[in-house]
Amino acid sequence: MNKIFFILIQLVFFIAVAPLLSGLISKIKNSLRMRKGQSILQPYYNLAKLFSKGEVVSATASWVFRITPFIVIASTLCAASLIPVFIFPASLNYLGDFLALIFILALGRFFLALAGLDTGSSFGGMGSSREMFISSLVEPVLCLVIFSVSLRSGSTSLAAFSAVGAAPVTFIIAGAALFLITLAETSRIPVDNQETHLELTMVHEAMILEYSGRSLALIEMASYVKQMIFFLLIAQIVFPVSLPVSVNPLQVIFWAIWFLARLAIVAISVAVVEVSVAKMRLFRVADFLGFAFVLGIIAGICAILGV
Amino acid sequence: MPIFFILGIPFLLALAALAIRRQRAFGVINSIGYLAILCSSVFLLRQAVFLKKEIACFGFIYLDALSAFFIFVISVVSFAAALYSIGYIRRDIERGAISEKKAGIYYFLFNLFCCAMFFVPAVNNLGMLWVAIEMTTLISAFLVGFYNKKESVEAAWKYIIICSVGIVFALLGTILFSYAFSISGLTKSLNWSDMVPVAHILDKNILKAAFIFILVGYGTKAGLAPMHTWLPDAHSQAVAPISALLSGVLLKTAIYAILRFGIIVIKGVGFAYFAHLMILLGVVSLVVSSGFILVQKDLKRLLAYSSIEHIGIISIGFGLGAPLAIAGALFHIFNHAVTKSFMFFGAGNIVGVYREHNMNSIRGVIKALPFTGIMALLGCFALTGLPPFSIFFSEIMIIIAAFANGSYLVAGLLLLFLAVIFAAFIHHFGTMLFGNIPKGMSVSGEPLSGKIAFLFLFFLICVSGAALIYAGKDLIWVAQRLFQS
Amino acid sequence: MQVMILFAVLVLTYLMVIAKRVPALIRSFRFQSFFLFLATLLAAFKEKQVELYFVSGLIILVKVFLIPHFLDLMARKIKVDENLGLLVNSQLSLLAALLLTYSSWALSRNLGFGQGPLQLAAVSVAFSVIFIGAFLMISRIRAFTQVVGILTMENGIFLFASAVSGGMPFLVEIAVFFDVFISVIIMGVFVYRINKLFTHIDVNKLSQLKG
Amino acid sequence: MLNLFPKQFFLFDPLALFFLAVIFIVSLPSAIYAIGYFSPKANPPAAERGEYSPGKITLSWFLLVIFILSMAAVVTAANALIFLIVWEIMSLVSYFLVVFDTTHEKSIRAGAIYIIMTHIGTAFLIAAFMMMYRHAHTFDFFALKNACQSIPPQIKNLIFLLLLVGFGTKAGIVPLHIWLPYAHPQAPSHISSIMSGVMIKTAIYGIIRFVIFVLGVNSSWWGILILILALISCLVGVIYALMEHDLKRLLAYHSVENIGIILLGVGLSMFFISLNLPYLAVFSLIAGLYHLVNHAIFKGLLFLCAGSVYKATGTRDIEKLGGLIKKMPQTALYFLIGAMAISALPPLNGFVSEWLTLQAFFLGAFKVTGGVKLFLGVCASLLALTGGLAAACFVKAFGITFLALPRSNHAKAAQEVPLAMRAGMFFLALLTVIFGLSAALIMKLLARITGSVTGIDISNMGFSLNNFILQPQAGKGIYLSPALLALVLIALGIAGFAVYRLTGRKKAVIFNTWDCGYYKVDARNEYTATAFSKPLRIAFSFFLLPYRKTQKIRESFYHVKSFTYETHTTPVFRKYAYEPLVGLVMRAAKFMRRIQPGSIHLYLLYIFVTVLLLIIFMNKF
Repeated sequence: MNKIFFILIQLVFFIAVAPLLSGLISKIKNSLRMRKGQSILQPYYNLAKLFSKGEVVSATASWVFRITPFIVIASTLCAASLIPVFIFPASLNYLGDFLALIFILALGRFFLALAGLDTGSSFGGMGSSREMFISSLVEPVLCLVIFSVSLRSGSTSLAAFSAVGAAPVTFIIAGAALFLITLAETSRIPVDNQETHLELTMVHEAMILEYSGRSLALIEMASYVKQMIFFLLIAQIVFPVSLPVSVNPLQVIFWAIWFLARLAIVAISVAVVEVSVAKMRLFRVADFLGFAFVLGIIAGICAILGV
Repeated sequence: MPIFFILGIPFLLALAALAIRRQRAFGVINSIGYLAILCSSVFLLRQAVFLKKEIACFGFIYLDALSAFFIFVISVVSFAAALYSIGYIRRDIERGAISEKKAGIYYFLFNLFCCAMFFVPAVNNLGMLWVAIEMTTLISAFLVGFYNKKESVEAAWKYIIICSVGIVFALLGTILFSYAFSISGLTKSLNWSDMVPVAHILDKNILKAAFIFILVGYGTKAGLAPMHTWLPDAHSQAVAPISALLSGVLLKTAIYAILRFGIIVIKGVGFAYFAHLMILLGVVSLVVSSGFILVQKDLKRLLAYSSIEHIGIISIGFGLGAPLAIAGALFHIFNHAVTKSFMFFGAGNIVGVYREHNMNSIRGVIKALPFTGIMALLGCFALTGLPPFSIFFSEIMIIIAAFANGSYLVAGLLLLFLAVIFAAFIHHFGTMLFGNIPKGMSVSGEPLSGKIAFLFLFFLICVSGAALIYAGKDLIWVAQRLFQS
Repeated sequence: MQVMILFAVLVLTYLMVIAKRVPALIRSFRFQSFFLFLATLLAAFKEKQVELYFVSGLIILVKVFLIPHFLDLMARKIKVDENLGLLVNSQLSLLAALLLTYSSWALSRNLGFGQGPLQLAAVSVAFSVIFIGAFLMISRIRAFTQVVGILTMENGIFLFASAVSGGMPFLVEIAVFFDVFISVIIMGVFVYRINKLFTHIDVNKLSQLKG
Repeated sequence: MLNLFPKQFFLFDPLALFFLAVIFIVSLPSAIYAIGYFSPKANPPAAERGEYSPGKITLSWFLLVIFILSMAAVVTAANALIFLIVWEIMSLVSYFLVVFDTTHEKSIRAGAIYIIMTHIGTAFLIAAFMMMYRHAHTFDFFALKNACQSIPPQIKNLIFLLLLVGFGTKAGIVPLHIWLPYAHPQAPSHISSIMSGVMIKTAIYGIIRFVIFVLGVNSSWWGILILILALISCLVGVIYALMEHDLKRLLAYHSVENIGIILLGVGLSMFFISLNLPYLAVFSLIAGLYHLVNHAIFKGLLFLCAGSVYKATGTRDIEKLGGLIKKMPQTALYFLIGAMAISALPPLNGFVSEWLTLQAFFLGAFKVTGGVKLFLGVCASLLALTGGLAAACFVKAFGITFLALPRSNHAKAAQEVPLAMRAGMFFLALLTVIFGLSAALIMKLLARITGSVTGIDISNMGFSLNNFILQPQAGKGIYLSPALLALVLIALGIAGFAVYRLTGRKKAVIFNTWDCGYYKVDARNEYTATAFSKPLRIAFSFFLLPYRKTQKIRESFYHVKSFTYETHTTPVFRKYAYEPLVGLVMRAAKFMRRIQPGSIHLYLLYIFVTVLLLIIFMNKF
């Protein structure tokens, strides 16, 4: 029974911390641009506002549009429950392993794209077409990252690869490849722009254009959680630390601080990249992800060489 | 003795054909006559093959298992042709293509032609064999040129000239055989039964030269590749039942003649010589016929070229020499005779209704002639060797034998060209049978007798595959006896 | 004596090759058959077989009188002009005939035919008559020459049969003669039909049936 | 000497029974579906379709029964000759079914291409069987199996290549897949569902039976060759499917892709057998077989749904459809379930088998040494790419066909299909879910089947922890439990719904889609399939070689009346491989026609020359 209790804690932790990350990134971006910008807690305010607002649903939409928010939040939280954060020694990994994680996230994205098409507006169609294009090119890179990372431990389970000793070069390159994918998946600048509603640039935003009120809140929450999942994976790969064995308080506190510090580092690096890079043309994204694919292969080669 | 019925009845029917005026009644009598011939040939087959008894009388007639088998094949196809020609000739008369008197002449020539063909496997003397084959050529020349149109006269002329030249070379070969006989100091007689036991002491060189003349001579009659040029013209211009007889059986009588001489040569010179020649000519005719079938425009010429292809397969079968291959070739002779005449009857119906030989302007046969359309489709699959039908079994036997004695090249070529020809047939028949009826055409049926002929042959096509399991051992016995005896 | 006959047959065959008009062709065929009759007579005399006399009688009856007369009758009935229409002009065809004679001599020599020089000569003349008959059919336009060509080839075969191996069994000889006569009549019927339908008997114009 | 007469006609070993089960799983619902498909009330007057006369319907039932029986006979044949005969009968009957509505010119051409390609494939099979017969002198499988050990290696390689080409034409592996997108869509829908679902699997049965069981794998390049071909099939199949607008052709291309995935499993197991890693060989063959049965189910379901769409609207072109989910809710639901399964989304069966295949790649990579590790890793990533592209393709297919507003009055006039058709679809949709959730049980069953085929003893190999959790490698901590996954997803979904329900009081307001404020949104400005697949067309333009033509039709110099935009992709294989080959053959045949010009002199010359040549070269023979 305590396993389920731990999972609930983990989900609550994810829901609580995820918006903070987005707030942190936008804060850093604005400060780099010498502007005051919105406060770190702005995402929380947005969510609160959305939850209280009324909802407008398009006439042409079918039940797919109505059900999508719940499927998206469910799949993202399920993916989150797989990540080994709080649960010692093994997370709820009877559910699936790192490979299954890809497919679970794909479920959410599939329904989001359908919802985009369902409203009948060209923005939704444009968004889902671009989203599926980018995500289909992301999956092979993700697969290569898993391959190179799990080669040493000999198993693709999420808990395993964190427990094994350092293989600096492989993990650095795999982390870099995963970083590029994160930019694509969480609609960061080089691939997609979160803030604007300009139809030329938006990908993720275009799909959820028709959503409003509480459904929009759920979907926003899901995207924050997904972003946190990816940040956690990068952190775990680049700064591998094995889960604390003993339960004495001092070590737990040190582990917690180091855990949040890694997250912050990744968030800062994402913010820095967002500020310093201009948005790419959509068809250049194929080459961008091609570069990530090559990085993945190099990571694979390093893993095979055991370096 | 059944042999008298087989040789006598066509002769009597020929005379009756001139006497009886009303053509419809004669058609039925004709079919009953040939049914009698069919029964007696079955009885003869039982006697010669199953009871393994040779029949020789008057020193003139000599029947062993091989000739009984060929007589049986000839009687099956001629019975079907007789049945089919009742309806076909009646429709020609209604359409005014031929007069009532001309129908009488048709039946007269039909019976003479069959009588001559029955003589070929029956005679013992190789000289008389030549005369019988010469007679078939002369009679069938009139049947090819029956319609007195420009094309049919041209086809008849080419037929008679090329076949006469071929047969002259065959006569030279026969003379060389008797010459080889005479210089080896034996009593000069062209009887096959006397020549076989003595074959090994004949002069090797003369036997080789003689067999080449025989092969080219009777090969022209059989339609083997370089000498096949008369075949498409003759078969496409002849009357439908006659082209069925020509394609189905006349080519086989020439193959029979080649086999008779082949046995002597194998005894005299050894098997390799006979094998290489037969396989060479077989493969050449396979290659040539597949080329023509691919780009063919005329329906009947397409079927004629497919006869050349099947004759090529048969000669490859005999060339391979293993008992399985020879049994396959013999079985293929029967299958091809039955399937090819089945297809020519179909072609006759289609050309009769559409008045058009060119396949590009024949469309929607299944809608216009439902019965013939379905039969033609199944026949097309039977002809190209798809399993439920019998040609597949004989071709498989030949292919197994080819692989078993290691001649991969021949087997590979065989498979390749069978596939090419299958593709061509599907393309031609697919465009022809399916699609909508052309404007101004109405759905029309076929005469009842025609339908009986179709069903009789279709029954044979389907059943003979299964019958192989029952009669397989006897066929193998005939094959083994053929080249070892 | 036999050499003389063989030489005459060969010369007559060359005459046929250079013939330009139909009557000349038929006349030289008639003489060639006559010499064939002499050769069979000589063979009958040497082999002392009664049937051979009867066969030579048949030859003179059928091949020297009946068939040429039938051909003349037909030539007159078909009012087409007389010349044969040579695809290969006569000098070249003569050269070809000589070449064919040499090749048949070479052929029969290395095939090991004939015990003595006389028989070798007989075999090579027979073969050359056959090959020249075939050449005649290939290189002339009129349908007539094709009929005469076939008859010449059969003459060659009979020459071979009688001069070398003393002829075939009697019954077969009769039947073959009967067949030759029938085929000539039938070819005649067809030539007449072609003339009626096509108003010419040029065989190279008969080429609608292609492919 | 002549023991052609088969001692044993049929054998029922586990592999045969498994394929029998697959055949009947798909044929049963298709037969139920056929009842509705042919009933007159199935086609409302608006939809123009060849109506079927009663004679034709009985003919179709007759052909359907023979088709199923022949497939059943193929998988249970015990003798190579019987296998060959029944194999050809199956192709012949399926030809009749493809050419079923004989007036459509397209179906005649499709049928012709289909039967010709299959026949060429069978020619290769005949060659392979005969070479085996040469060494074994018998056609029975078991006798062949023992005799094949003594066959010299290079002959074995040749036999393997012949078998691969023979079965490859029937399975639709890429260079030989030309006929599949033509033939499957032309048949009536329940037939194309059986053909796509089951008939191409008989070719996989052939490869497993003849290469793994009879011939025995002993050189490792066989497995690698199949892996490479399978990968190419996956990628080419899914890329062409993305560019396709005809619903049934789209599904046919996906059959090519999924055959590739199945062959990945089979190829891997052959590779591991040659490296004698028994555990991995059994595991990857299980993955292959599992995907085989899953694909049979969801491809059958998708074709039945495509058939209902065709029946209801009269057209298969998704550019003309749209908004069908409101008119045909149940068909839309079943199509959605099929689409989720084929795009490997979690709780359903497609996900489980694709996950197993990926696991097989990874576990293989961990065990194997050197460069092959990287090869297997890259293969896994390309398989993931295929999965991603398949998801994109089915978002397009489902979204454009069923969602938003109907784009043509055909689509407007659509109405739900009769009960029989829905029952067929429901049965298969139910199976899709069941096969997904009960993965562990099926793993045990498949383990026994693969054990019997590969001859590896599987007693000590545990593939599933208990009835719910899959455990590919004991002790490595790799688990997957589809049932648990479904449970967690549903729980979280309900939690999300509860939060949604509690926080807000006002009900949702229905209003038309945001139209930038000034014009009415209608079907014309919905996204079209061509537009949807444009980014991928650009990304893969090196292979698709897209053709694009835009034209402005001007009323006057200043006013543009209308704008035409035309694009299509070049069919690479047909244009650069098949058409030149056929052209060559036809030119050779035309050249050969010249030997029959009609002049009798030439014909006589042929005879004369043949005699001379034969005489001169007499001693050579």
